[in-house]
Amino acid sequence: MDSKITIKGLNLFFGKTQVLKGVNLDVYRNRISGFMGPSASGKSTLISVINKLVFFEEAVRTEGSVYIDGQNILGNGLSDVALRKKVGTLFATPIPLPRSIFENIAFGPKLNGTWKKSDLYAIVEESLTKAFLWDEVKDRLDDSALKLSGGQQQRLCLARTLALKPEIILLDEPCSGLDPISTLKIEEALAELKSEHTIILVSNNTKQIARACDFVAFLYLGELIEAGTTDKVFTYPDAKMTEDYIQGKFG
Amino acid sequence: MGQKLFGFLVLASLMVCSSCGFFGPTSHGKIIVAGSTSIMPFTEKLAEHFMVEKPETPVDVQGGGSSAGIQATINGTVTIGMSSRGLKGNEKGLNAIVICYDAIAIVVNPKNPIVDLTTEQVRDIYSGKISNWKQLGWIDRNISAVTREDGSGTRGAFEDLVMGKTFIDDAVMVQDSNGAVREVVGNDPYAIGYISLGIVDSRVKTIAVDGMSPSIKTVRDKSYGIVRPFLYLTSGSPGPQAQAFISFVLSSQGQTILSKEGLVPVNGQASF
Amino acid sequence: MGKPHSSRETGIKWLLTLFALSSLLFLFVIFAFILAEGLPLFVKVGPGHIIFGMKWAPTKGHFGIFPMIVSSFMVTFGALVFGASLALACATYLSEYAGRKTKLFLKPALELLAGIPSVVYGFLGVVYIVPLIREYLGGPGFSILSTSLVLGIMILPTIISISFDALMSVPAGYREGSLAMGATKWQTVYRVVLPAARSGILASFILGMGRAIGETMAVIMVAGNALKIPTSLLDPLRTLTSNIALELAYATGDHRSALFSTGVVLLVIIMFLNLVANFWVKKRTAR
Amino acid sequence: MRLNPRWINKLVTWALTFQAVLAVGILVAIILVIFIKGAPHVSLGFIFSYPEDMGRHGGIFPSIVATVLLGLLSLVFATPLGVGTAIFLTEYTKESTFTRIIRFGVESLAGIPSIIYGLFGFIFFVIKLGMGWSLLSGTLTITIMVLPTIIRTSEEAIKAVPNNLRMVSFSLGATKWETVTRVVIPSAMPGILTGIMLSIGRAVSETAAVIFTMGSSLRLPTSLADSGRTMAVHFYILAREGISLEKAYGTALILVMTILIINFVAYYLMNRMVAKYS
Repeated sequence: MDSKITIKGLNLFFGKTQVLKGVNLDVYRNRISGFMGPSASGKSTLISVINKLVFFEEAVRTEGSVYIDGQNILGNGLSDVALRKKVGTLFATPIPLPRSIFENIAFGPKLNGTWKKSDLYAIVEESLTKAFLWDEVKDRLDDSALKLSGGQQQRLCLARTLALKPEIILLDEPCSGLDPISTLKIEEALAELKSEHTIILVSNNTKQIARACDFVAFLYLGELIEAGTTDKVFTYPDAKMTEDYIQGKFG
Repeated sequence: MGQKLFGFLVLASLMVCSSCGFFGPTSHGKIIVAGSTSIMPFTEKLAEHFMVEKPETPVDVQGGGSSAGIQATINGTVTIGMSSRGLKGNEKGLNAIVICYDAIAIVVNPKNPIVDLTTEQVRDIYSGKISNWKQLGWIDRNISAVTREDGSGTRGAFEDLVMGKTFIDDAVMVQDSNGAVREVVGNDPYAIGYISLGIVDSRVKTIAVDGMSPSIKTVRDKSYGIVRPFLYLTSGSPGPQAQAFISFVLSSQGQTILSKEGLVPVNGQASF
Repeated sequence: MGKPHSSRETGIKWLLTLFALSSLLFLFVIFAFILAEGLPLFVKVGPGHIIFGMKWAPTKGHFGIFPMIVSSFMVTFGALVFGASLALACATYLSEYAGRKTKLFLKPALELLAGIPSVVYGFLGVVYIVPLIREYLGGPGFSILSTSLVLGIMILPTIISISFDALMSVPAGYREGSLAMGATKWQTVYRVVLPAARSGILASFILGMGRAIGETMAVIMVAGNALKIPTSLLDPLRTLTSNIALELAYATGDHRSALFSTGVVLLVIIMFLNLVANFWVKKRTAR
Repeated sequence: MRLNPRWINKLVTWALTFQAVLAVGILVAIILVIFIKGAPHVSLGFIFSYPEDMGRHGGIFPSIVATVLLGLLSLVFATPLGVGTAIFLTEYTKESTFTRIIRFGVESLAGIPSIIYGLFGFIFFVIKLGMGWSLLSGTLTITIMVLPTIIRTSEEAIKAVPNNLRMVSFSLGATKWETVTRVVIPSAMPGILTGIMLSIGRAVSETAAVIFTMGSSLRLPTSLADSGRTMAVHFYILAREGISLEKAYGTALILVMTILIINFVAYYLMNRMVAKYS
């Protein structure tokens, strides 16, 4: 099994505070990898290094390297813009742009120079279908995206990400504000998407990780405590801390 | 949106560039007349009539005051300058044409019963020596004297012809045009002012000075003393368009327009 | 893909930096030209003779603008006396006593009124205020009183609108807390709401003051423009701004320079007021 | 003697009500006077015909054109400059000495009285650059004058755009400029528009800065080098020189209506934009 993303000796500082401490990790192609850990464990920060959005924060400094397909994204080779076309991100709360459903999804393709209405329509239909939203909104694509329910909005955001055909999809606690049915729909979508994408799911809901992920990494206070297949980590965790976390003793 | 912003910018810069060529005063055959605000309203009227006859020659009339008009003529920024005062020093090099004479009328509100003042009384009112109408035989009420602002041709002429070496008092109110003075005097029963005879109307009453009322007749026979010439100025001899306009002004048609406005016509050219 | 993007982005950033710098450039050019035209006369006749000179007769070599400086402050103060108290009372009433509908309607209405050209205020002053003063109080009517009234009315919308915003942004909890302790409505307003909105109210006064001291055409229309320092409320007066506008059209040589010197003094006064205002408001809000 | 607080409360309530009614009453009276006195003199003929005899007769068509041209042209210059500056200050820099200096410059420009702009425009554009009293001189002067208004309102509006919208845009591979033009500016548009409308309003109602830069020629301006007389200037001259009170009131009414229309258009556009997607 080959790895899509390889993280080597990654340290990250906000000013003088170290938030990630020597993280080494492989993320495998066409699998769903879960990052779990209590709050302030650094799991969200870790994915914001992969899409490089972390650099919009004040006074950020990194050491080490993150390779995607063998290219170090922390080096100078790849522009942020090109990287983010490869790496799609879904945020914790659904953030639709204040425009129509259609325009939300067409936003990315338009950036890439696709302006023809029929092309865009095809992309919109395909992305919405993959996000299990097409049937619900196909008759009102010109309505404001803000009129959708929370769960629909999050699937819209997923579709918006898919419209760019990213190789990697990062999901930062995408279901934290959603009801169980919406959560289930997202998980269903992910299961189908992994054949074409490499997916990282960040969550502090251990049950969701166990349900949805093939691999799992457990972080605590910026350190990677343990990583492996979901079966292995959930049945025979190496570290006592992982076991305590899974059993809900803290976090 | 980005495209729109840039569009704005391009449009803006295009306009700047395209207009750069149009700054010259004589561009597309336009005559610019500027200077004394006393002459300005009459010139506007003359220009209206002139442009009916020669629509291909637009006349742009501006104020600015006599001194500015003289200066602009010297600099060549206007085609014709207007001055309501005589020329001094190096200004005398300009070609000056008297288009008519104007009397400066002393005016009061129609409710004011006074009909006659001496030059000395007018001077005393403006120097602050006489400050109450009672001193002139009317009611016990302060006089609201109104003058023009420093630099105005009308004020210059008034100072020369009436005030002599005496300063106008600081308590005297100041307005910046003949019309504004007329407006104040027309509304205030206790006011006194001086304006061009040409713009006197029923809102104000002229006062005889030293027994003489200002009128075309008294100006012509020189019995009314507060009179000044209205001058058109050109730098060197006027160009064909300017000459056409000046000829129109001096023609009987132009002079009739001026005399209808209460000014005293002249005939022919005079030098200053 | 990466390169063309980044070079375009750099270009845009430079362009925007230039745009931002343009404001500074304009400020600099304005100062440079006003000073270049106005300062030589200060050197020539001495700043004391201009700033503290009592006689203005620029065609005869007198360039004193002290009476105008005094007059400018007098009418500005007068405008605040009329305008500020009335506006604050109005804003207080509207934010604390008036109903929701009135408030909703009010904001755009005030913005509209703030947009009425100042010459309209001046004209109505000439037509309605000046004759009344002349008839019932004496004098020519063109006076500090009429000017202050016109300016006071003119700055009403500005002050009401901004102090209204300040009062509305006081948290409702403050009022409820005070009322719950048995204070009357007025005690609540006077002891709690007004102090809490202090810096905003102050800012509105300063803005109103700026408008009043900078107003030109409306003042020319109602002030009478006499050169003497007024000694009674019914005396006419000339402000710094109206001095410039009255004579600029005619002025040449030293006379024009003197008008720019007037502009320099006006600029210095305005800058000083702005600095004080900024300092004061910031200090108050910081506390 | 101690007054009963309840009595004071009642008294003050009455006093405040009285003052509020007085203040609003004065302002309403101003509008009413202009409408009542102006309406009989306003007609289509008044709007579309040329003035005769210095404005004593005829209409104000050239003044309307001059006003519209001045308002729109100054926006053409001021909008990109102002919005660009606001974008620079909010999106392209962090707070630093540099931005503080620029903000100081903007604040200072905002505090300068219009007559100083008139003085400056007169000496710089009219005389030094030789543009004469012209539409261009007036436009450039007004551009500088309204710039701070546009910068400040745009900056407020841009700052109010939630940061996560920017993050979404970046995460979808947009560059900074794409994010600004496709996400930030559309979201901030209602605020930016308010600033623009305020600026047109200022250009339309300004007198002091316009009269010394654009002159007061009554002819219809047909090029940027032409002088022109805006409605506010025309009103000022009509009223001040007592040329015609009727025409003055008529002009004042058109002027106030113009400002009213600008306000309404601004509110309409703003509401439409806000209503569309929320």
